Amino acid sequence: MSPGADVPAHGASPTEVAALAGPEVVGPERAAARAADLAATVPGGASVMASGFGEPGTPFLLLHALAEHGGRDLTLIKNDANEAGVGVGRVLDAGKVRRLVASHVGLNRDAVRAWNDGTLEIEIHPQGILAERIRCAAAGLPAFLSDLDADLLPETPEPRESVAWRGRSCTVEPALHADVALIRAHRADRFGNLTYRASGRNFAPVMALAATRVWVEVDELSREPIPPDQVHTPGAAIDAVLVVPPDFDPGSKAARIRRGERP
Amino acid sequence: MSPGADVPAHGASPTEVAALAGPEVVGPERAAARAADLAATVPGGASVMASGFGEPGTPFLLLHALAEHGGRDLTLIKNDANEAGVGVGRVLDAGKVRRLVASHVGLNRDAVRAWNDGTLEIEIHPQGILAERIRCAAAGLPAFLSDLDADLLPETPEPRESVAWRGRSCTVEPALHADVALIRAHRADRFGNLTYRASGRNFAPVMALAATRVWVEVDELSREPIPPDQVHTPGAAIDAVLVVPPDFDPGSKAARIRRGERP
Amino acid sequence: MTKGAGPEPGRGSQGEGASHASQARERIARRVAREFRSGELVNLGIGLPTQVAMFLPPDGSVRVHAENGIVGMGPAAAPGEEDPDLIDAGGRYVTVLPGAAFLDSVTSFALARSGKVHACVLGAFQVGANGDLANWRVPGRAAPGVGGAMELAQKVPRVIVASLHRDRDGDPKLLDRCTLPLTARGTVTRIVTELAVLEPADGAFRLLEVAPDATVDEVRAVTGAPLIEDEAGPWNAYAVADAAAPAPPATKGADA
Amino acid sequence: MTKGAGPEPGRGSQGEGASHASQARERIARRVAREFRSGELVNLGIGLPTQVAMFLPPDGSVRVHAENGIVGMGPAAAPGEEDPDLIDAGGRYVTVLPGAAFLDSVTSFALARSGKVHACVLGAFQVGANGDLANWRVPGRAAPGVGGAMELAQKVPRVIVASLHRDRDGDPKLLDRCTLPLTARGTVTRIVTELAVLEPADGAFRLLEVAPDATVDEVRAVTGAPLIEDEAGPWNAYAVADAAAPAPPATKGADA
Repeated sequence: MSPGADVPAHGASPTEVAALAGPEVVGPERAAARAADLAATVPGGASVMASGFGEPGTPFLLLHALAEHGGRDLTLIKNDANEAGVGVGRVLDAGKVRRLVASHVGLNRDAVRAWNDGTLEIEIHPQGILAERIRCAAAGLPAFLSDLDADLLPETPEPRESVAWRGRSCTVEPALHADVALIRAHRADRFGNLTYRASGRNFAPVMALAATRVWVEVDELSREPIPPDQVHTPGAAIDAVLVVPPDFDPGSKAARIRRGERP
Repeated sequence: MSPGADVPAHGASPTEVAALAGPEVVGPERAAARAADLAATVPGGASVMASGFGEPGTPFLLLHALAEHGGRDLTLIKNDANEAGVGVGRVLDAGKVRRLVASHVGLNRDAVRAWNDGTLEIEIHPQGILAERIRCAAAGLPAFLSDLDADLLPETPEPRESVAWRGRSCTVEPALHADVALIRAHRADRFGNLTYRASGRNFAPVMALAATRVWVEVDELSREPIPPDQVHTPGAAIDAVLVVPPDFDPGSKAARIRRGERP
Repeated sequence: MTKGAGPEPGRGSQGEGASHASQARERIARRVAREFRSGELVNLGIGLPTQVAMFLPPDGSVRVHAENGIVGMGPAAAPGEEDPDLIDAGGRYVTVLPGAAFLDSVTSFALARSGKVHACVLGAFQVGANGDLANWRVPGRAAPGVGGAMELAQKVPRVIVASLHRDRDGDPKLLDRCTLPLTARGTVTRIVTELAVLEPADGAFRLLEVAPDATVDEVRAVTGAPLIEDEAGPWNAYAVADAAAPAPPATKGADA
Repeated sequence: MTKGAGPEPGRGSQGEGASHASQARERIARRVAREFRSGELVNLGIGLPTQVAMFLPPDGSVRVHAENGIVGMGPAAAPGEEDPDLIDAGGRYVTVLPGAAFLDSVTSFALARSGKVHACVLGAFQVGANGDLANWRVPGRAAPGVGGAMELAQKVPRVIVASLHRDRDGDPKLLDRCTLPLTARGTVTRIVTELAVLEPADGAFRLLEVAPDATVDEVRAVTGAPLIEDEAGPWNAYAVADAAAPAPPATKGADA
């Protein structure tokens, strides 16, 4: 066949196959209820990672369900703390987070205050190191070496480990795995294959492979399978797909933009 | 704007911008000559990595130019040795390779023979470790830890390094960088953004970020920029794009298929 | 079938034993195909393990992973239908099923190492009763390299060996301890041969199933380690999939 | 302009000094924009460095990298044109230029750490004459985290500081040694303030350019380390780009 064409799929109809091989797929009318049920299975003390850099890529539906129905004493891993009261902020407000692992929380005044008050433990990593630690878990590797200046790194609750290697001092950065990953994608097909949009991609592709259970919320469900060359995250990693109801309003700037208001 | 739409580009015309910001782009009529010129700049003793798993993704035009015009005593890094006389096989036949770094060379009888005769040094790594070592260079990190059983790993010319970490023995797998990367992609735009096709993707995305100079050969040049969500490798990493002439025949099975013959 | 043991996986077969070996392999492939549940992702090694794909459920519910960057691989491409960019890890021209995804090599091995590939099927030179596997190198012979075998054999949760019961010299492949260089230590979870289904059990092989035309005595005679026989059942007794898999989804593509 | 030093980058300005500070910042942004050649990939930090984008060549020939996964970022989105999925690292709604690519976070930092991002522009609390940079934490104040600053400041080949010459208390930011916690040691390659362009030179700052309305004496008076003055030239003398950059490509998007 022509090497320029899309690779055609062989055999059975996509819908039949997906029903057997794909993840649970929940439409917009049942998504909120199912998010609540899923969140209720997150036990106290669990580790949860959430995608997103600021708002884009943040799984608001799943985070708000976690705030309401999840266990307590969570270790929550997300690049930032969103803003006060939304996303990660909502989970913090619900008092369910023992430790937040992030690179920067400056846009959430509540998080900064709780940190300074000592009511919230925050573990800060340089952003690229945080991303690589999650990727390291995604790749099934134990750790990587970083040559960022060990003397300058933010202090962490557990001291960092160093090794001398080839004449330089490196920190050993261990894989960061979670019990559950909450992911936001733009589009899913019934096989759980995902694509992201614009700067909403950020941490999702690595988190999708770095957790025991992986739930994704999406803007759209594609009837047809996503062309295999265009898949950003393979559905093999995904346990549940929830289609976000169009009227879901987490109080985000994105929701305001979608309503035609100023962000 | 609607979050479902492709992200539209702002401002100037793509062609004008690409001419200033993009890599060198060479059409099919000049590609072979330019490949020869580029290969002639590869000095003796250089390290060169080439994409491909078997034939798909192998940059035959660039490898054959390297065989003819490149320096000697090369360290050549590729998953496999292709088959005798084509691709990597051509460079081996030209006597330009001091060491081949690969995961498997069984399909190239000449490579196996030269290895057994002691005329070719071959360094074997498990395939995923080889890929991760290249990625480690792409990520600008010094090394990673592997928990593959150190006692079982293929012997390497330089002994592997081990560290004890958290009660287990890990090997330290250093970043694998090269002076030049030769990449095959399916499509490029004038900014050097790339997409791969089917199983031709394999090692190319990591190699494209792991070398000082990166040259890519493609089936097609896209007049329009590749939509930014669909780019597999950003053009910022690419130094030159060569469009492979449709009649170029490296003696590959792919060329026979394209001619309608049996592979 | 138990007499002239066939060649090793991937070597092709010759002469009189060919049809016996070919039948043996088909039996093994059919039985291995019943080790998987719907929705599981399975890596199939080169050679005999590749044949397992032909006997997976035609509905595509068991997903096949190829280390060179495919999730959702389908049967071999029909002659004349080959796509030059689409091969499996053994170099065969293949197809993809609906819902497939192409990956780069690091992501492909990320799936394999992080547990997202649920099981792999590998050939074997030898298997130890301690779960050790030797399948990549024979001292004194040209060693073409290890490819992806170590990651798969060491890191995938279920490692299923698909192999003839004896090697080309008629010697047992299932031994107290492997004598050849190892690919992985203690990771084999199940072994399917033309005679039996077994699992390593701490210095012995637990016999789970005996093939229809074989006896426990026959299996014992060609196995190089003690057998634990008290849980043995008939063929398919321990199969995970409910029903034997029918013919491949599209015969035109299944030219293997 | 040299009297009431403006606020630190990213804090906004108030009262009488506002227009001075605003002019100072624009001068800095315009001058920094001339540090880059066509085809280079440049990361712009939060605050004042963000303004540099407005003065890059309108032909898009200098590519902007945003750590949250953009290569080829364009100006800010016009009001009413915001895309909720498209922000820069500072949270502004932005646009992309032709030829842009979106990346995940690990690939974005891979570019930054492996030398594919040629230069970065960062704000500063303090810069040492040894090239040290302090820009992320002040002991005793709420520290919001380091974000991507350490990777950028430590690993990108050219680190350009864009900052007012003095802090909000009127104290010099350019010092023998930084007293605040460091972001990077010895990596700053150039400093652009409203008064001067300088580079760290082993315990002193080499003065490269003096602003049109400033004198060497003025610069010396507000710099907390020795100056090397014998290579000083007029404003833009050491600019890499041939011509001052004209207005931004599309004014409707440049609401910053």
